[in-house]
Amino acid sequence: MSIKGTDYYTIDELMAVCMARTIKNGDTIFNGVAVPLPFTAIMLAFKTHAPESIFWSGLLAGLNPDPPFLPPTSGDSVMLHRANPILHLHQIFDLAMRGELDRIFFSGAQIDKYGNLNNTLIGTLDNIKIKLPGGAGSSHIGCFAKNYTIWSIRHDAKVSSKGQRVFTFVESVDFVTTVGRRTSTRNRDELGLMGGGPDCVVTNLCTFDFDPLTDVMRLKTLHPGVTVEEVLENTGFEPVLSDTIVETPPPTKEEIALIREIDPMNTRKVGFSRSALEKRYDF
Amino acid sequence: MSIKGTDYYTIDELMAVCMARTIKNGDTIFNGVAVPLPFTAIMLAFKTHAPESIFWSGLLAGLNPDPPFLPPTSGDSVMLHRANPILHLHQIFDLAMRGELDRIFFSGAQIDKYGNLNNTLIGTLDNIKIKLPGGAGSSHIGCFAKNYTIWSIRHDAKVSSKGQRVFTFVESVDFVTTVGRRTSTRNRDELGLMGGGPDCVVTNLCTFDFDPLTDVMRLKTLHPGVTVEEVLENTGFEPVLSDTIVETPPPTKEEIALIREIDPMNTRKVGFSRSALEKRYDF
Amino acid sequence: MGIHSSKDKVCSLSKAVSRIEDGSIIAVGGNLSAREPMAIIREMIRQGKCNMHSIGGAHGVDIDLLCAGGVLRRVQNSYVGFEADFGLAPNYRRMVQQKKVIPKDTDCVAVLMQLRASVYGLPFMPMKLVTGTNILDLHPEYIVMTCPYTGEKLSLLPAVKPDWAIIHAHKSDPKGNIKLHPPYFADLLAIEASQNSIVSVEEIVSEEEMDKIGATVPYYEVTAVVELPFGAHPTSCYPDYTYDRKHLAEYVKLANRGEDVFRKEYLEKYVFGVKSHDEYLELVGGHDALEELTKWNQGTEKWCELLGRNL
Amino acid sequence: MGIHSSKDKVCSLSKAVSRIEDGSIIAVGGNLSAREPMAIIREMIRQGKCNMHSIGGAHGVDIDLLCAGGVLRRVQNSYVGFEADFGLAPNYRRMVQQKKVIPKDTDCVAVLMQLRASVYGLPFMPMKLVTGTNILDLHPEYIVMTCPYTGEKLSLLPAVKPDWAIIHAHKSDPKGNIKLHPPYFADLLAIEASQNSIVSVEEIVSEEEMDKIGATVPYYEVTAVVELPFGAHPTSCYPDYTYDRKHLAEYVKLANRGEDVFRKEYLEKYVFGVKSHDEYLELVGGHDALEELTKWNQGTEKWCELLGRNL
Repeated sequence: MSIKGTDYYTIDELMAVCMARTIKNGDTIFNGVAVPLPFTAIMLAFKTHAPESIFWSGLLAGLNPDPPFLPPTSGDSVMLHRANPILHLHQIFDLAMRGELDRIFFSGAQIDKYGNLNNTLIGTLDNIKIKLPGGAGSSHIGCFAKNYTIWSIRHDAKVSSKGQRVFTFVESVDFVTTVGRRTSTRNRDELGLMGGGPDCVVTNLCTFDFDPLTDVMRLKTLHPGVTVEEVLENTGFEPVLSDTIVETPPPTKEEIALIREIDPMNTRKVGFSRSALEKRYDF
Repeated sequence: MSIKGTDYYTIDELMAVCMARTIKNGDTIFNGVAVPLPFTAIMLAFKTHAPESIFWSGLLAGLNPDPPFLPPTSGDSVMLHRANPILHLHQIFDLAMRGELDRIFFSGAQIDKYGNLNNTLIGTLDNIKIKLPGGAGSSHIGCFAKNYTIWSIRHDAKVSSKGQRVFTFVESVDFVTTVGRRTSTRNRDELGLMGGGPDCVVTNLCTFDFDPLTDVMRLKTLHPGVTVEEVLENTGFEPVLSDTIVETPPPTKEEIALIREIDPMNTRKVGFSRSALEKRYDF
Repeated sequence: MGIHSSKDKVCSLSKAVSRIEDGSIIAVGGNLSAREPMAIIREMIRQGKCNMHSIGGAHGVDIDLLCAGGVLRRVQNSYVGFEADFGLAPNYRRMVQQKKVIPKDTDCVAVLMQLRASVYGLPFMPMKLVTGTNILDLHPEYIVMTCPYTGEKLSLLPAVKPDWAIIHAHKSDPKGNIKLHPPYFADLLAIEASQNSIVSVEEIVSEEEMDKIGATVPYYEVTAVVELPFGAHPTSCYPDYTYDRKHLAEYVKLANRGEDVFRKEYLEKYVFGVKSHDEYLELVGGHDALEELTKWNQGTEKWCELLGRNL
Repeated sequence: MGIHSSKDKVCSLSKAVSRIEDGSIIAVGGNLSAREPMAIIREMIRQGKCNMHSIGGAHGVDIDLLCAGGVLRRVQNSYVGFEADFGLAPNYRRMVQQKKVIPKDTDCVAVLMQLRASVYGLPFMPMKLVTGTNILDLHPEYIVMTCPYTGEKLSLLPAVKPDWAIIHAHKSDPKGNIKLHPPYFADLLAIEASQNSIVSVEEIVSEEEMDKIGATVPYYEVTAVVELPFGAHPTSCYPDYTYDRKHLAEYVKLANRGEDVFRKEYLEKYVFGVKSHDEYLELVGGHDALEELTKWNQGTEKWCELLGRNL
């Protein structure tokens, strides 16, 4: 099989592959708002190792769509292409409340060591410095879903106008929009939550799982060229270091070709820095 | 206007007219199972004094149908003719739970003086002599609906095989399927019920309303040729006698013509005795 | 509920029905005289299923026949009968009176709310207060709660999660996507609330065809589909065919003549006496008689004639 | 909810909007970039509506513009933004940070359950336990209950009954029967839960025509209908037209330049600067520009071009 133009891959594509691999065949999968990268991953899983998975086209609630391209807004009806039936949105939320949603993808403006996510505000409720858009359905579905995959394309530590380093991955979030593996005092069982919470994290630098003892993120694989030090520098907390940190298993050429077919408009690249996107990884 | 064949009317037609008159223009009206007579009444009201009423075609849940005939089973899709939209059945139940259902029609194998209805069983729970079909939605909707009209085509006192007189209108029912104006100990307010319960009764002999003080059925009008004594003989409790018992206001020729147009198959006549149907009332 | 992710749902009638365990809670689709899964029901009887518990709204010949066939032990329906037309449900009535079937009479709204609780993953649903009736004597599981917001009293109804929804529908594809035409009755809710669903259909169409017509129920809610044209007979399946009022009249007449007569003249003939659904269709008149039931849409006169024919 | 039995629902935009009282709870239809009732929203701003409280799911320019126009005091939505494409909602963000708008951030599931409570006539809905998040700090009205059946803990969410649902749909008839094409988002629920509903539509058709195409929402749930072709612009109204990504880009750019710039260059121009919806349509490009948005269905290439055009 000759696959044109697939002699390299880029960070968005590597992330999509890593995210796709968190899906098991037969999983029920939902993804809501602001979705190019997770949707690329879901479509990829569906077209490779997880053909019996079940997923809905975001808030449009079409079943197993096969869109010719991924739109810049997840509210666009191209996400209903070949979907059948088109459900009512509440049918998916009900399914999640029944404990039948296997996996969902969540990101966060802040992400703490336990996988708690903040998409609500920076600052405090009394003094909001940045009002973020909100968590959509992540606050409640995060309590119900069997597991969720955390993803972030901003695993970095920008320097603010005041000269401070501002992390996405922080010791603790300003506001818990979506609960992770535990709060500071109680784990999910103690909280009485139905779902299992986050079990894996895919960033632009690396992938984590969680240390079963402490529920803290555990560094598992490094993307090509990334060092442990680089991860630690860009992480506002001290992650657990796995005994065997390896390089992130590379994508296959077929996976990369599929990704480019799934998302010909490259909407999955939105939000990445130009320099990150310009870096080409060889197979 | 020349109206063919309408120089007389029969008991089923008189009852349909009386039942129709319990509907106010703009009322929301539902009627479920076993429905020829109430449906005749509802269609008649809609085509005469209550054109802005809202009603659903029974358990098929079509809005404001205009069927070319009334079928022998209320599950038949002729009841969806010209209905638009066809709703989900639960939308009507929800509306009733919101307190937005103005009127519904209920009958009973036994009916007591307070309007409690029995459609569940004759005998006791431990010793069921006759298992009746059940109340469909009447048990709960009877708690919620603003008001309901009781109707019965069996206002009589048949003599059983043991020589006992068996009443439809009884002192107290064997089993309360649908609660009336009150139980023996508490009225609806004391029970905490949302809806107002029955406010009128249409039978093959007469019409009742309810005495506001005692909540007991109060004889209001007598159908042509019926006497107070005949009503009392066929009623297993002592109804309140209104100060001014009058003859039931007759139907108009137009009403009768409409009824025959609404129900050309005469399904409304099912269940009446032959002798009752043969009796012709002049205008 | 229950996620049935397999994409091959097509099944034989006997194999599909063999999966239903004795003692199951079943939600039977359709309503009164309409779109009841009668072919599945006949197969359940043939396979000797027993001790089941039905939950549902206003039904007729389906529940009555399940009683006669010894399948049901508890009937938690809001209505079982033949309306004004043919009156009481003779087998249901007889078996309840003989204490062979336990009546758990319920209300249409209760069924709705109890199935909703299952759909929403909840142990119960609250409901505006119901009281003053003896239906509550049959349902000690209802609890009265004082609302912490308003102080008003509410009734709590526990979730009912059927093990099986048993449905007759118009079309499916091989994956199990289902096309259902209105009226839906409580079928969509029953499928969503049930752990498993068997759906018999008039026709299995290709996935491409289903994409064109648009499904009503997603395939992952469906355990098995069985192609059974006229599978609702003697009930209707509009717009395909109306109900067979003549057959129902015969049914009720035989049932009213007692258990033995009904067993010998109805069950032995129409249920045990046939090896397949096709044989049943031959027995009830075959092609010509069934074709006649499809002619309701030729006009009001024909429709009237079919529904009103002199019995 | 609310029964609107009148059979004459057709209304002018200004008259329909004049009925919405200041301080109302409003449920805005559509979602993110899709089928939001933008023409009604612009009229609400023109009429100086204020102090309102929105309840809903994931939205974008609709809520942001309502904030900028001074209409909203409380925003109980689960998301307000422009996703990865254009980022944060500038006016919403600014006004929240300036404490002019009170954020009552909620969750899509909470909205569903709280509207359901209203539809079912209940003071609250139970829900599987939600805890561990600061969303609960914003919602002290949630109560934890121990289930009397299972002993598990459940969250109770009080009913939210919007005073007005504000919806853009495809078609209505003069009675107010509404035809809505999927995706429905939460619109059907919003209409059922709200005391009143204003629905703007692409086209008012005859009752006969509506009978043919089949309504989605019964007329008695609708208070007023207003015919406003392209009434969702700059959001989409599939299958009629896609969204105007170029206009949204301009919107966000101006909004990011601060309150004064946005007022002067956007509000004064597109909202206060027009006397009618027709004038607005002229201003955003008139017939040719709008016609272009309808061409998404000419094929993937055209669709891509419309959505991806270089800004």
